[in-house]
This record gives sequence, structure tokens and C-alpha cells, in this order.
Amino acid sequence: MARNGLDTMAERLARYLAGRSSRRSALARLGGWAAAIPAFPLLPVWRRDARAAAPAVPSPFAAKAQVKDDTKCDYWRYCAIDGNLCTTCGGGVHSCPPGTHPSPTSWIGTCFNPQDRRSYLIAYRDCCGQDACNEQNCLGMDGDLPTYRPQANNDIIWCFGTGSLLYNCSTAVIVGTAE
Amino acid sequence: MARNGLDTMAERLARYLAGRSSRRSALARLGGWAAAIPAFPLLPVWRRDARAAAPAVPSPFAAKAQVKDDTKCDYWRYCAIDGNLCTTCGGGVHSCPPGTHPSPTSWIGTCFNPQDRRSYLIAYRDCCGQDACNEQNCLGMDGDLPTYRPQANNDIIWCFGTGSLLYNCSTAVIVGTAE
Amino acid sequence: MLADRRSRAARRIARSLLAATVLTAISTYKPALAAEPILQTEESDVVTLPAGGPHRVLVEDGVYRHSKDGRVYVVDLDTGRLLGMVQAAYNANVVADPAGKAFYVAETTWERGNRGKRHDILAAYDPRTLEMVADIDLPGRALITPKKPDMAIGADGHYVYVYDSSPTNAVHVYDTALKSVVRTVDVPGCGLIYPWGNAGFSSICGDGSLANVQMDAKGKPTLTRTPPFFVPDRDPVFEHSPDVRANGHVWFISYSGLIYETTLGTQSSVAKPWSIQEAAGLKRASDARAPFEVTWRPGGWQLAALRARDSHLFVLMHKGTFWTHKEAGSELWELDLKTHRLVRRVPLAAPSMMVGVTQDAQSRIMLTDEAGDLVVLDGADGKPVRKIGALGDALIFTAAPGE
Amino acid sequence: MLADRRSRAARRIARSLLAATVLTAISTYKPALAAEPILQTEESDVVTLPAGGPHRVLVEDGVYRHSKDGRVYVVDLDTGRLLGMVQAAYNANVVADPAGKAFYVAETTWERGNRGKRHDILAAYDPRTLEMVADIDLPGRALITPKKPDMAIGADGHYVYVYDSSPTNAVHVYDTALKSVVRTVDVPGCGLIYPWGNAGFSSICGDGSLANVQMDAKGKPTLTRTPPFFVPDRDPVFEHSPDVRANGHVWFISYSGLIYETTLGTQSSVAKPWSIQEAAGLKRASDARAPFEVTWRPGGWQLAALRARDSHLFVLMHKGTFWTHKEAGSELWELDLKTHRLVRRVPLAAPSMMVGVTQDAQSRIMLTDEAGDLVVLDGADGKPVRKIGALGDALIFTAAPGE
Repeated sequence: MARNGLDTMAERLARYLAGRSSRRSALARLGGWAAAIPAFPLLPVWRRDARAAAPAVPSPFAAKAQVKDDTKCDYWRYCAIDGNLCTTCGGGVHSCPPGTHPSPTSWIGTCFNPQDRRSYLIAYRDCCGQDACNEQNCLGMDGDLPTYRPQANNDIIWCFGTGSLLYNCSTAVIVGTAE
Repeated sequence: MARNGLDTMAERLARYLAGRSSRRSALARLGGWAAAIPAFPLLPVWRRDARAAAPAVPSPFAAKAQVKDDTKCDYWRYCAIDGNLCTTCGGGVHSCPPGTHPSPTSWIGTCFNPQDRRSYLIAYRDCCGQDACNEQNCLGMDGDLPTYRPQANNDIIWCFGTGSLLYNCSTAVIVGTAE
Repeated sequence: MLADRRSRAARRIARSLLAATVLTAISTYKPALAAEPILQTEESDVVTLPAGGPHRVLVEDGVYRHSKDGRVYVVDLDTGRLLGMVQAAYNANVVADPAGKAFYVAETTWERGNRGKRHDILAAYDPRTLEMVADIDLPGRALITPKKPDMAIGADGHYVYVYDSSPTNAVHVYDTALKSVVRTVDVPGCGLIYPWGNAGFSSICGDGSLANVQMDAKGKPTLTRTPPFFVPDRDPVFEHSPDVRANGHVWFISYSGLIYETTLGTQSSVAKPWSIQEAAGLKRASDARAPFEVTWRPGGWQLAALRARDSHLFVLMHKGTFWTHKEAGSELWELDLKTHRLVRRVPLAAPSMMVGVTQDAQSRIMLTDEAGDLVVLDGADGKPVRKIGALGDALIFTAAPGE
Repeated sequence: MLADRRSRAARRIARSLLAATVLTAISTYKPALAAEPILQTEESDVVTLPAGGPHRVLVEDGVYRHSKDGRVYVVDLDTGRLLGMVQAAYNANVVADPAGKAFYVAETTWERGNRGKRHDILAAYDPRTLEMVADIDLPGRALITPKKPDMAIGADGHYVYVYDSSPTNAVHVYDTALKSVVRTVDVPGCGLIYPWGNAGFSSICGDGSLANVQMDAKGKPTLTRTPPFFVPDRDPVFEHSPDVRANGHVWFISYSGLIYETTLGTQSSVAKPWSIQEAAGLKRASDARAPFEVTWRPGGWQLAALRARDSHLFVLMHKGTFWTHKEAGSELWELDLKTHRLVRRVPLAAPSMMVGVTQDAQSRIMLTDEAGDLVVLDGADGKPVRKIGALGDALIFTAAPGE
């Protein structure tokens, strides 16, 4: 019954990098892990030729999102964030505040940018090493699944591999398009 | 220049038990440590025969104090307390909440009881081992001196000898009269 | 006047001597004339709680803003008083022994606060003295904003289960008699712990199935799987679905409001789901395939609580679209799990992320609000009983006796 | 599907492999077509601060309600932005290197949070990366609700001094070049640290005198005492009396409002005191001998701040009796220390326990309030500049460049 180590690792890796899907429905934001163990994944698919048929606004969050102020909860990338915005804690939208470290792993959401009307894969990388930065706290729930689907859950402390796993704030990093 | 260990210990002990004074002024609440190193102290002097000439209300706090509700900041014994009332944290006026431990040492204030119009020596013994109990927080300043007079200072964490020195709440224990 | 640097040991000795002397001095002092109208001198002591009743509950405070200082409060719902607290550091979990003999906290610290060696800890407490009766290091634990089913206890209190996920999904089995972890059971692709019987638990798997683990007398586990009974991408079930650990009965609640009555065991069985909204005379709510539909939906953190004696379920409900499953409830809906009918809708004075209920005849409902209050309602009619103001910072779940 | 219990080491290895793999995968990925109107993929990074100006300050948050999680905030007063934070656990203290090369935090942790081995720590930080450049254990430190003079740094930044009091009063001398404690100086009967020059400090003693410590080139200390210059029982001087560490100038402020201008050194000299209230055209305030007199009095926590360039003192004042020395100020009084005259009374929008000031020509005044806001006023006229809302829980003191 035991599984070999590489399989297990590949499966775990798949979870952390999950969210690969070319479907244009709301389901696109949900990870592909449950479907199967994929071949060793590199990065999300990036299909430029699907650009012409951009999806309609895919979620209630996206319908109200803005693209100008990344220190506010309704900024488009924060459709599935849970925690303190690093942009208000001394960091940036993809930068950790000084004195903290970005988690090399993260969970992945899919957010719709109302400006170019594309959906992007967003890695919510936590910045770790100091206790909570208590500036702007936000909770986006688009596509957030329970922890039995860890790749799509925003309650897990995504601080693996950063030394101490104390959670300070969250970034929202574009890692690909979701088309 | 070195002092022998016993002297130092005696001096420290004196600080913790300080406040011995038979003067009936507001000064009575201030410790006797600075005056000299006393003979090895036992407990505060208790002079019954001074009873007849009880002092007038000795401080602004005492003038407004009440004797009925020990969960309120204006309870007479809290004239010089600083912190969370153990009476609101699962303890009592001289009892620590379960899971915490009373400090064997404390600082000493002198509070006036408006009911019997006597002044008592009050040991503010901290209860230690859990982080702050955040119920009723009070700050009495009667006779509170800076930390260079530790026996009369309410900012020191009086948790020596209790394992961890995390401060949970404060009790106000009658240890003698101040007459 | 100048002494040179002294050893720490010497200071320690001096300190303990000092402490001992002062204690002795104080405790041998007695007032000479007890008849005098002078307040007696007192000795310091520590409260030991009397045996608790059904309204003495545990409330976990996640303290999100200062998560190193999470704690568990012991609260008397009848007086509204805080009876004591223990540390529950950094995304901790707590479970109570079914017979009330102890409670257990799984927590995590680093030796230098935010750095240094990590300790994943299981601490056991005497519920009357709140003194630790065990304090061991676990092989690890999952660091997740705490959900109740990240930790569980068997029906007879012998095993405590602690969920781990770094890096593989596993459950550490702590033996409360031996005071040590006796087994780690891998549950690949699955998470959370819903206990059944004395030595069994089930986990929810990423494909919508259940993994059922039974341990034999030696603690050796056997795992079985059910077929998938829900589609996680479309309408996942909440982690905080309420259960009765003694008989392994769980009512899994989905984001859209479906209830899957489940009997756990080596062959867990799941009944056909029914809709909370339909039970209330409304239309069944949409799932992720129609996310824009606004209707009453379940949501919150500990969003549901079960009163086993009459099979009543209390669920926090709010009006919103799909993907609002963590929104605080503006109403509390009471449902009869046997008849699948709504008993009552209780509008809340303030939105609540949490609901708990005591199991006794005069049951009490517990809610919270943004200010960290613990709001107590009468379990019979949902009427307000009292508000325990500012009990904590982020009250996230409760544990009531016998639940 | 069941794997038996695995060793922790194996999990660790798997975990680090995993992390390394993911990092590599991400960092080698580059967008193929930069010209396309598609938002570029990004890499995660960590902010390094540019060199700071005079308005980049440190603010200590004592977090009284969760004191294990005290912290020091780095704040830009011009933008009102939080630039970063570092841990400052349990009654910590912070001092900044006079040239801005580093800052130092003295803090205390227990390995299991509220229990286990205690660590008294001195951590040094790079002020632009907020990375630790030293992290050593101290022989001990005093656990006191933090006052600024519980820790100090010499004028050239070579020595950092940490006050200890358990059980004897002593000062640990940390050598910032050697990154270790090189000396512990006992100051029996005295407390607090007011530095002067590169290798000297004074402490206030319980009888109202000063102890002056000078260390020679080898760090060997010599101690001298001044005669008492105040009566502590009657009118003690505040711990948070402001100083200029470079030249050892301190203005000791008494509870009643007397100011003792003092030049520290091996032979510290104290000038005849003058009254804040008299400087404002009022009557000199009573001391402990007449405690009921209600008048304007100094009070708060960091209740006074000094702007060295024009010798202006800012003091928080409130109306009250004696024994109200920790009451928050309802006005800020600005005094000229050379002429002993009141410059300005600034009524505050909310009472403040803390005042700080920056040392530059466009100086800023920092205040706080019950909500943990950092309120910024113009140092020229006391007019509001901005409010940094809810910066922390209990802002207790500030450290501005060059103070």
C-alpha cells in the first residue's frame, strides 16, 4: 500500500501549484489536483490564442473589483485573499515587508482583471517571520475551498520553508493567465 | 567595595516588604527602604494603640473609594494597583485564577478603608504563568514611585519565583495595618 | 559599592532563598487579636474550581492580531464570568475529554518567540485547577487558522487525534494514558478528523469522498474509502459540520445549504442530502455553477452547532451570493434534523461568525460579534440571556460538556 | 494507502526538497512575450528600505493585552505608512544607533510560550532590511512595563546598556562590535540608565541621588555618587525624563512639575530646579505633602520629549491632584529650557500617554490615544499633520533619529 516518495512529492507539488485549467467557467479558479496526479508540473498554462474569447465577469467579487488601489480589499487580485495586505505593511503586491520572507509555496486563486478582462492565476504568497501586521485585513472568498482541498484554501498558514511560520501578511503575485 | 551576599539579600528583602512606617501622613504609604537597611524584617508593625487617632482620608483615591465591589477600580484596596483585577479573571481579591501562581514577592501600597477608617498595608501580588487576562484593568497611583524605588512601584512584573514571569492579573492582599 | 559580574546561578539561588523567606514570614504571621474590628491579614492562594456543570464551556480565542498569544477561556455561562484561561499559542486547537476529566490543547511555539526551534505541543490540563498534567512535543501539526476538526478525541477519551499536513496529510494519535503519541496515520489526499467510537475517525478527501480509519487493539490502523458523495469544486461541505463523536453521526453542511446526514464507521454511509432553504420554505440555493444568485446561505467560522438530545441544528445564515461562505450570519436558523423542518429563525443583534450550544435541558446558545463579546441566548427560544462583553479578540469556536 | 509512522527527519527532507523545487520552477519561468498586453508574471521579493530621513521613527508597541507579542514599528511620518516591524517580546526595549547603523531590541521569551526555558535576548537589526545581525542571550534583564531608560546606547554606538534587577540592580554592557555582553555593572540601590559620552552612564538611586559609572578602555567601571537632589517620597523625578545622550544632558522632571537640569558625568551636576507651572504663569504645584491640590501637572508614560536643536521641551499636562502622574495629558506644553518660559500650550484632540519629537528643522511631534493611533503634529506650531490610525495596541515610546 505504501507509495514511493517521488509520487508523494509530485502530488504535494501539484497541490501547491494547482489551479491549471483552461475552462472558462467559474470552475477555472478551482485546482486540478483532485482530477489526477499530473505530470511533474512547471507553471500554469498560458494560452494566448484563447484571448479573443474572454469570459464574462466570472464572480460576484470580480463584478465589484477595481484595478487602481492595491491597498484596498476590492483590488482585483484580492478575490481570494485572506489576511493582512502586505501593501499596507511595508511590502508591495508581490513584495514582502522588510524583516519577513516570502513563502516559496502558496495557494493559487484565479482573479478576473476588469481592465483587460482576463483572468489570471494569482499565487497568495504569505510573508512570514513576524507576527500579524494589523493594517488592512481582507477576506476574499472566490473559489476558496475547505482545507481538504489545500491548494484552494486560504486558511492554511502558507509559510512552509521560511524559518518560523509566523504569519505577517499576504501578497498576490501574478503567476500566469487562466485562459 | 563588594558587599556580602547576606547584606544584599537583606536589602532586597527589605524592599519587597517595605512600607514600614508609623507616621500618619501620606508618607506612610512610602517604603522605608531608602532610609537604611533595617534589621531583618518580619512583618509590618501593627500598632493597635495608635487606633484612637486615625488619620483623615489620606489621598484623593481614598476620598472616592468604595468597599462593596472588588471587581471595580475604585474598590478601596486598589489605591495603587496597576493591571488586571484577578477578581474578574477567575481569581479573588487575594486568590489567583486557576492555572496561575501568586508571586511570593510583591510591592506594597497603603490604602485607606473608608468603612473602618483605617489604613492597611496591601501587597499587590501578581498572578503569573498565563499572559494578560483582559477583563477589568485598573491603574491606581497612590504612592506609586518610579522603579528606582521598586518596593513602591507598580510597573515591575512581580512574578519572581513563579516559573514563567508572564503576568496574568493582580491581587490586593491585606498584610497588615499601617498605623 | 561596585561588584563585578556575578554568575547567574548565584543570582538564582539568592532569588529562591529570598522567595522562600518571604513566604515563610508571611504565612507564619497571624493577627494577634481576632476580635478587634480590624480586617484580617490574608494569605495568597489559588482558586480550584468546583466540579463544572453543563454551562461551563471552553471558548477558543484565536487572537488573530497577536496569534502567538491565542488562549482558551473557561467561562461560566450562568454568571457570565471568566473562570480562568490557558495558553493556546499560534493556531491552537482544544478538545475536552467526554467525561470532563481533562482538556487538551495542541499549540505551537518557537523558542525565541518568532524564531528558533519550533515546538508543536500537546498540553493536557486538569479542568478544575487548570494545571498542566502533560506537556509533550508532537511530531508536528498543521498550522491552519483553527478549525475544530483539526483535532478530535475518541468517545472514551483514550485517544486524542491531531491533524498534520507538513508535508503529508497525517493524523497523530496521542494516548492519554501513556501521555505520548503512539501512532501517526497517513491520510493521503484527505484532511480533518471526525471521530467515531473509541478508536476510529474519518477524514474528508479532496475528491469528495471519506477516508475511514479504524485502529485495532494495538493501534494498527486500517483505512477504507467511500465513493465521492459531493463535488468539492461545485458545492463543498463545511469543515465545521457538527458531529456526535460517540456514535459517529455527522451532518455535513454544504456551502449552498445541503445537509448530508452521515453515519461514520469502517463503511460510512451518507444519506441523500436535503436543503436548509427548502426546509424553510424557500427555493434550494444555487451552487458554484450559478454564483450570482442572492439568497439565504450558511456561513461563518464555527457556523453550525448540534443539540444532540433533540437533534436540533443551529446554523448561521446570511443573505448573499455563492462564495460568501465565511460571511458572518445575520440570522440563526434552528432546524429539526429528524423532520428536516425549520423550527425557528432568530434574527441576531449583531452578525456572528460562531455558534455553539450546550447539550443540557436548559441549553444555552453561544454567539460572538466583531467586538469579541460572547453573546448567550436561551436555547429554548433564542431569546437573549446575557452578553459577556469583550471576552476575547477573535472567538472562533466553543466546546461544551458532552458534545 | 496507509503508510506507517515516518520519522520526522524524513519529512523535513521531503519538505525542504519540495520548497527548493518550487522555488526553482518559479524563478526560471519568464514570460515569453513581453510586448503582449497581458500582465507580466511576477517574482516574489522582499523590500529593502532606502536610507531613512529624520522622519523615519521607531515606535514601540507594548501590546499589553498580549504582551508576548510586543513589537517595534518602523514608521514614515511623512507618508503615514508602516514600513515594517520586528518582534519585541514581553516588556521589550529598543534603542537606535546614533548614526542609524542598527537598532537593538532587548526582549524575553519562554521556549514553550508561557513556560519552559527563559531567554533574555538582545537582537540587533539592520535598519534597512530589518534582518537580524545579532541574536544573543543576555545574562538577564529587568521585566518592567517598558520605560525608555531601561535600555540605552552610548554616544558612539559602541556600547548598549540593558538594565537588570533580578535580583540585584545591574547594567549589562553589550559590545556592538564583539556582539556580546562584556561586562555587568552592579548599581545597588539604583536603577535606569542615562548614558553620557561613549562609555558612561548614570542611574537614579532610591535616596534621590545619582550613581555615575564610567568604564575605562578595558571596560572596567568606576562608580561615583552625587548627594541626593530630590526627595523621592515627596516629589520623585520621572523615569521618562528626556536626555541628550551625546553630551549627557538630562532634564529630570518631577511629579509636581519641577525641572532639574543635570549634566551627567563622573561628577554629575544638578542645577536649581524650576517649575513648569511657574513658567506658564501659574502657581508652583504641590507635592505629596498636599496631595489634594488640583492643578496642571505632568503625566503619562513617555510624558516628555526634547528637541535638542532649540532646547524645547514638550510635556504632556493634565489637570489633577498629586498621585495622578500616569494620567494621560490633555494638553501638550512646549517650554524653552534656556529661558524657562512657556512657548505654547497645545490642547489635544484626545488625551495622550506619549509624546515624541523628531530632531530636524521640520520637526514632527508624535502622540497617541486610547485607540492606538499615532497622531502627528507639526513641531513648529503644534498643528495637526496626520493621524496614522490604529497603528498598534499600546504605543508606549518612540525613538527618532539623532535624539
